Amino acid sequence: MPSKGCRILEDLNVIVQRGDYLKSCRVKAGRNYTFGKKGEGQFTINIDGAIGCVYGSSFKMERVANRLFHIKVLENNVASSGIVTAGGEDNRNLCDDGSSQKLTPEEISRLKSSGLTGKEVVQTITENSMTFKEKTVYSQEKYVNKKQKKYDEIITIHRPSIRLLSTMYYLQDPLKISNLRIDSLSQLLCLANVQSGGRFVVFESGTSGLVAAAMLHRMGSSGHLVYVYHGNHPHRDAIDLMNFTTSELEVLSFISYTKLCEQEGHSMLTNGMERPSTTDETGALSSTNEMVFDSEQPVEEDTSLNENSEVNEKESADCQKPTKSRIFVRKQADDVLVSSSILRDGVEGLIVACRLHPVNITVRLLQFLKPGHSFVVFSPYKEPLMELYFELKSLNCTNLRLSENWLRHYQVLPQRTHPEVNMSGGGGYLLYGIKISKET
Amino acid sequence: MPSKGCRILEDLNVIVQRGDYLKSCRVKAGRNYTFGKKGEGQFTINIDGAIGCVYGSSFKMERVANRLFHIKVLENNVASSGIVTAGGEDNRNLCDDGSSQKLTPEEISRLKSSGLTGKEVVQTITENSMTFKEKTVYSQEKYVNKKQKKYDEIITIHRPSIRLLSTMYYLQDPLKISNLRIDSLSQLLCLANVQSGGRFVVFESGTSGLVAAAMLHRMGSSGHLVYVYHGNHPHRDAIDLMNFTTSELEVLSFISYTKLCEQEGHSMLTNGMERPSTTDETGALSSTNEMVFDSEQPVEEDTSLNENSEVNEKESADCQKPTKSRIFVRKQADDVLVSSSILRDGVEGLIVACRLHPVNITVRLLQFLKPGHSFVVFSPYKEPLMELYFELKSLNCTNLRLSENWLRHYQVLPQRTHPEVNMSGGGGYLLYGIKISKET
Amino acid sequence: MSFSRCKRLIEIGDTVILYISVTNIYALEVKPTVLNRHGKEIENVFQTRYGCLKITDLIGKEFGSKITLPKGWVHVLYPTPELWTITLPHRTQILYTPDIAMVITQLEIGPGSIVCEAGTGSGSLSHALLRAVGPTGKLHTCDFHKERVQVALDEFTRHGFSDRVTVSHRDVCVDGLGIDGEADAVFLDLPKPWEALPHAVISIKAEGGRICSFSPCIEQVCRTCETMAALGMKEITTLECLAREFHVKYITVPIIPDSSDAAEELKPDYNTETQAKKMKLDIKTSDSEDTNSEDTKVKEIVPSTSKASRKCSESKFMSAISNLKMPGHTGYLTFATVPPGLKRTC
Amino acid sequence: MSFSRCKRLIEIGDTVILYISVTNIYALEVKPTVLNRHGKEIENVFQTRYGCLKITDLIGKEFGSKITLPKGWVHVLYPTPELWTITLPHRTQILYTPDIAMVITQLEIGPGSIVCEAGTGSGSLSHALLRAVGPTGKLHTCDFHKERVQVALDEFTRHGFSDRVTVSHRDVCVDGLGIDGEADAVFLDLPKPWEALPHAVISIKAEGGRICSFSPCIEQVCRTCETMAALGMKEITTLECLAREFHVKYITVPIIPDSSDAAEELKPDYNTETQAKKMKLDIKTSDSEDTNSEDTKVKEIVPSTSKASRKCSESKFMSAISNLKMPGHTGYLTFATVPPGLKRTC
Repeated sequence: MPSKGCRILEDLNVIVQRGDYLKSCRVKAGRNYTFGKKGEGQFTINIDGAIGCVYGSSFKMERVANRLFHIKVLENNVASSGIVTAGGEDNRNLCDDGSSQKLTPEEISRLKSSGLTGKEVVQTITENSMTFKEKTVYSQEKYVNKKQKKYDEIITIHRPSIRLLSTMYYLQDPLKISNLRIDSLSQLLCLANVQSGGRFVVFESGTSGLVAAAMLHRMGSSGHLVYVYHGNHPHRDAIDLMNFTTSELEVLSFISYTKLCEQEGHSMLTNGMERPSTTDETGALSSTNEMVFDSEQPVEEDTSLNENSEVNEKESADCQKPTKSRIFVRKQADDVLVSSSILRDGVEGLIVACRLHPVNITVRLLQFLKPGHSFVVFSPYKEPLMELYFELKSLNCTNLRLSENWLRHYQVLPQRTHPEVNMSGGGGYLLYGIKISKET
Repeated sequence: MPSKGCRILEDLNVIVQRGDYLKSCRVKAGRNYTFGKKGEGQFTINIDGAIGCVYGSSFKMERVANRLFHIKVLENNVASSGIVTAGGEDNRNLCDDGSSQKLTPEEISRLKSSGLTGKEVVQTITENSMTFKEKTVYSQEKYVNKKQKKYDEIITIHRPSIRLLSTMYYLQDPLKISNLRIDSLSQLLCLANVQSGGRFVVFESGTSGLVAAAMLHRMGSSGHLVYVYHGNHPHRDAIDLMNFTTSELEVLSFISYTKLCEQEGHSMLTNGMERPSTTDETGALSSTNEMVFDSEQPVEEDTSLNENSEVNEKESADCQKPTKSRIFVRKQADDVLVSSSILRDGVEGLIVACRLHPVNITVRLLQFLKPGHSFVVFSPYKEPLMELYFELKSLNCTNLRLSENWLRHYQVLPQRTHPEVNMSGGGGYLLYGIKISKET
Repeated sequence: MSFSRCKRLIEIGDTVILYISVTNIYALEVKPTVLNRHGKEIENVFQTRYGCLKITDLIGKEFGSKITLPKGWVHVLYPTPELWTITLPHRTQILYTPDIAMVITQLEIGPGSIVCEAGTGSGSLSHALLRAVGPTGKLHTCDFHKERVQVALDEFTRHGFSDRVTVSHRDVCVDGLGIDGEADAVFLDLPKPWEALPHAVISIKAEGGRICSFSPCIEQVCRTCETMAALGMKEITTLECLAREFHVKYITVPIIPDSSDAAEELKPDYNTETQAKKMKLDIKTSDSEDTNSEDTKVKEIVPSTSKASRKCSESKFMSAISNLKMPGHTGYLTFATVPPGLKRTC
Repeated sequence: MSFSRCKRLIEIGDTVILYISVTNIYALEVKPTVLNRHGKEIENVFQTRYGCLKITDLIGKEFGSKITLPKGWVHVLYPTPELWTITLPHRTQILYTPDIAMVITQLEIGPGSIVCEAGTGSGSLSHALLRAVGPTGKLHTCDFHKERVQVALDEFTRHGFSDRVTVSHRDVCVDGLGIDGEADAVFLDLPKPWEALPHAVISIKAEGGRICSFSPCIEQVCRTCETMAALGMKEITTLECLAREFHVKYITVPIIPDSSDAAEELKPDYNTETQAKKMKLDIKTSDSEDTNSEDTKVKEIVPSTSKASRKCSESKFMSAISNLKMPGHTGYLTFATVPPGLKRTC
């Protein structure tokens, strides 16, 4: 990866990780951020202590008020050991009748607000568990890990990456990204042969801009990516979180699907292989679309998806909503011109990722793909892709394949290795193939 | 399991196992049986040596002619070790250009026909492999196991069981049993609450009678099972292979789906809950159906499926096709009467397993199921079950669930444990639920 | 009450299954009164989201019938080991139906079989084993946890299985299974199954039998397989069974217009937020779905072709959607055959 | 020829993909002549089931075009790392696209990245890594097998990647990766990855980076994870990726008649044998399916509603049928983060 500067600085987006929990935020000195699910899992931190630190650093949360923490960089992370001692041989004498914990829920709650560290809280809880000492070492460790995770006071601040964003969205709500799990996303990119210097087109909707963001990342600052969107404006949440530079964003141009259909009528896009021009109007490019690509005016509507997340940032008085600042490299009208020109000359890869019915979209965009090159379509449902399969069979396509992925995570611990007890049952479906020339 | 006699005797069916290969046969003294796929995997044995031995005994194959073996009971089976010696550290010096085996395929073939034991053949082959000694111990063992399996001269003779029959059919050709894999079969039996003393109905087609056989096994000699079949005769291959006693078979009665529909018109089957009688004919029960249930006349047509297996028994001159002897406990007309009577009084479980469209069959048979009880439908395709799902939703059914199984086998070896490299991608789909009373 | 004998009407003492929704299913014992926390006998009432159910109201009702409650209705079903498995009180981790079904087939259990089980746990597998061995068979189940042994025995008795079960309190790794050369099959669900394997062999009939060990961790499996091979067992196989459940529903996805004049149809409220919410209904498992709303839904899902053809902007299709969260692992099942005449050492 | 730069027409020296059918895909180098086994230069001809293809006939053809052969036709496609993966000459076990795709995302590789790979093997993953690092990045790949190193280097050069690759012959467990504090990511596919892990840490930049280890056996994974944790790596995750491919087709299943008078329609030839054979066509993967017949099949599968309504005895539907035999395991992928400033010890 190009070394863009490896320090956490103001106005950059970062990913905050605490245990399994991931959340993005934009660094602003003096600001407090609320993380976690509403209720006792929620916490507010001031991340001033991270400014200037290297990405990937871990920090200890230090309580400064009831639920407000400051963070202090950790030199060496400490493993969570020292609580598990000699346990019972097995659980034969264990009688789990719900009364084994001497502390009441209220007492535990008070304990957590008392300023003790996570480790101390866990220690107190286990000391008060009558059954803890009778549990097997195995059960004890399981118990401690569960508790410790809950009260863990270490956070790590990461540079946003497609890996982290993809994981974050899927954990927060798979529907934010139409079930596009990291394995499906990864295959989209490979199967469409996305690379630096290439020319690509993506149709993306309902996936928070994650596909375009991932394509941009794989392209560096070289090549062309046309993002065809549906509705009033493109979804670009993930693009904005990636801290792309202007030169990286110059690769990207937007065009709405409606405009694309119009343009095609205007013959601007026909590249000789497809139907000839029949109309003559070419002007008034930016008149029908409401969207204003202007770096001074953040597109507020687009943040709506993000605001739906589990975190209710308004609840915490001292936590303000960070204003987004987006980089727009050209005006909308110019974007349409750039996009049209790239499509007219043909692209080397096509990706469609949406919950919308993919048949007409794919068939239309396929005309811009150069023969011999690959396309990939993602859908959270199998049935529309089956329909598309038959549609494409009768067009000029070859090596058509429909697939689904299994992704299984493992717990790897000494003598306790097994697949995770829960797995994701739905990561979406892929239909991919290669365009071939029309008969000559 | 009831101890039916634990010795291999004439006129009983047995399952012969050699490595992963399974094949059923009927024991006849003096007869030779050809097993294995055509070509070099094929072998002919005389199993007289097994008569009187305990089921589950292993035997050594002893060559008496070119491809004919006699078998001799083994007191203690020998593990296949002694070939793997000190190997290369890794495969860095291994150059696999296809020329590493000094023996020509012809020589190897001659070797195998020379009367050497499997172990000796493997030994000779490995000695002549220039790369064998340079392989890692891991690769060596893999190689030896592969070779040894191929030339292994040990067979085991088992009592037929649903486990072995199910595995055998699926290995021979999953289509013999419409992809009904052992996990799906097992769930059919559990989900329909099949048990001794119960009253059940099964519609089965294209699954070699495996479902009815499995139900009979779970019922012992107590209860009633109505087997509704489609076409000229029921598929009962698996039933015949299970060596059921007459008392076990008395539980079972057959009726054709066509006859069932007729009977229903004749009001014989309506049990009060369903449409009232409208016609009056009740006679001529056995006139319309060609099938003759007669213990003297084996139903030859039904064996056709079995004859399609990989083994071409006619090829081998000294191997005669064993004549099947079937037990028929009553005449066809009586079977229809018994079946009608059982259905009229209601059953406590319903299973439908076929590749046919399941909607009309299931809806029709559901009327015989007592309210509060379970039904399960198996299909190799998901789509007909989705249709059935909606159909049943609008009828009196609850707790409807559609599911599919994953079945994964593991290689468990010291330091070399992993899931098998290939797995079955299709074990079929199950739709199950519970019938509830009509509104009163 | 017996799980194994069918009857039409509910009586006092029966165990019945109360079906409220796909994720709300309960097993109830039909007892007119219960003791409250002060030890006083009070009327037995079960609270549901549709209001109270007086247990006495169930008496005389048909299995499979609908019970009307103040704010809706529920169904009362016949108990089966499978429904018991999803409703039983968890005293331990339990086995579920895909594994249970496989165990019974692989162990070749049928009426008359003699089976040993260690440990009893919450009795989830035990019920299926008891059904399988039938009235002529026997299940010898044991657990090292004394309290669980008593609770299990009471449960089996209430469920009508007392004729075919023994429950004993023992540590099989030390004391063995208490059965010598009698069993057709042995099932082990123990932290260290390899310690119990020599005892398992002793319990098996001289003519041979089948053994299964269930373990969640692969290290346990490795050690088990090694011991099985060392003891001379055959056909050693390890496998994993996972059931993937689908939600069957009609899905509607928008077809975006291709003609440029259709662009005006894009209303500003047709935004991603409503789309995402709509989708949530589609993809997410409808955990809160209940019998009552299920019935009303059936009416909704009839394809309205007229609407679809009018707007020409959506596609409706049947889909079987897999649960987003599905079981990823229960345990590994290892099966083996004890061949006839295997030398028994312990 | 370059995998990374697009062109329209085929020239001498290009690597092209010849698509004959779903299971018959080949990578060819466009060379007019080859040496025969006697060292004599002869015309380069590729044999297909549709007859001979003279390689010189490809020159000047467009990528994506159809090449007519005596008995049919084939397609000539642009090479991608994914097509290379399914056509390359196997010198070792290789990684396939589902794993490769996951590795690249999880290692966060993009243009400009510096990546180490051990071992090179057959170069399946290498091609995808070379595409990902782009012209501004670098792949340092090494293998302990001397011959493979040379073959791989030749291949990378022919494929236009010589600007961004180094291939070296070394045993990384002993000699390390030969890179010190420069790499963004390290990929290990070694029998004993734990021995190479301390070297991997040394090769990673001071500001941190990502590591992946691929192992087929769980015991290797256990030891790797243990070593990773001991070395202070973070975010240690083990996962498994499996792709399940479907055959999409129209399936016809019989609907058996319900009315008794329809019974006469049952002709004696409508027996199980023909039924089983018909089904074989449906369920079995059509491995022998080729481009030519695929096209003709499209015409067959148009639903013939007239026929269906006439006999009322079959149901036709679209189905996606999973291959009966699918990959059950490739290997476990273990990922970890080397945090910034991690102490390097070796």
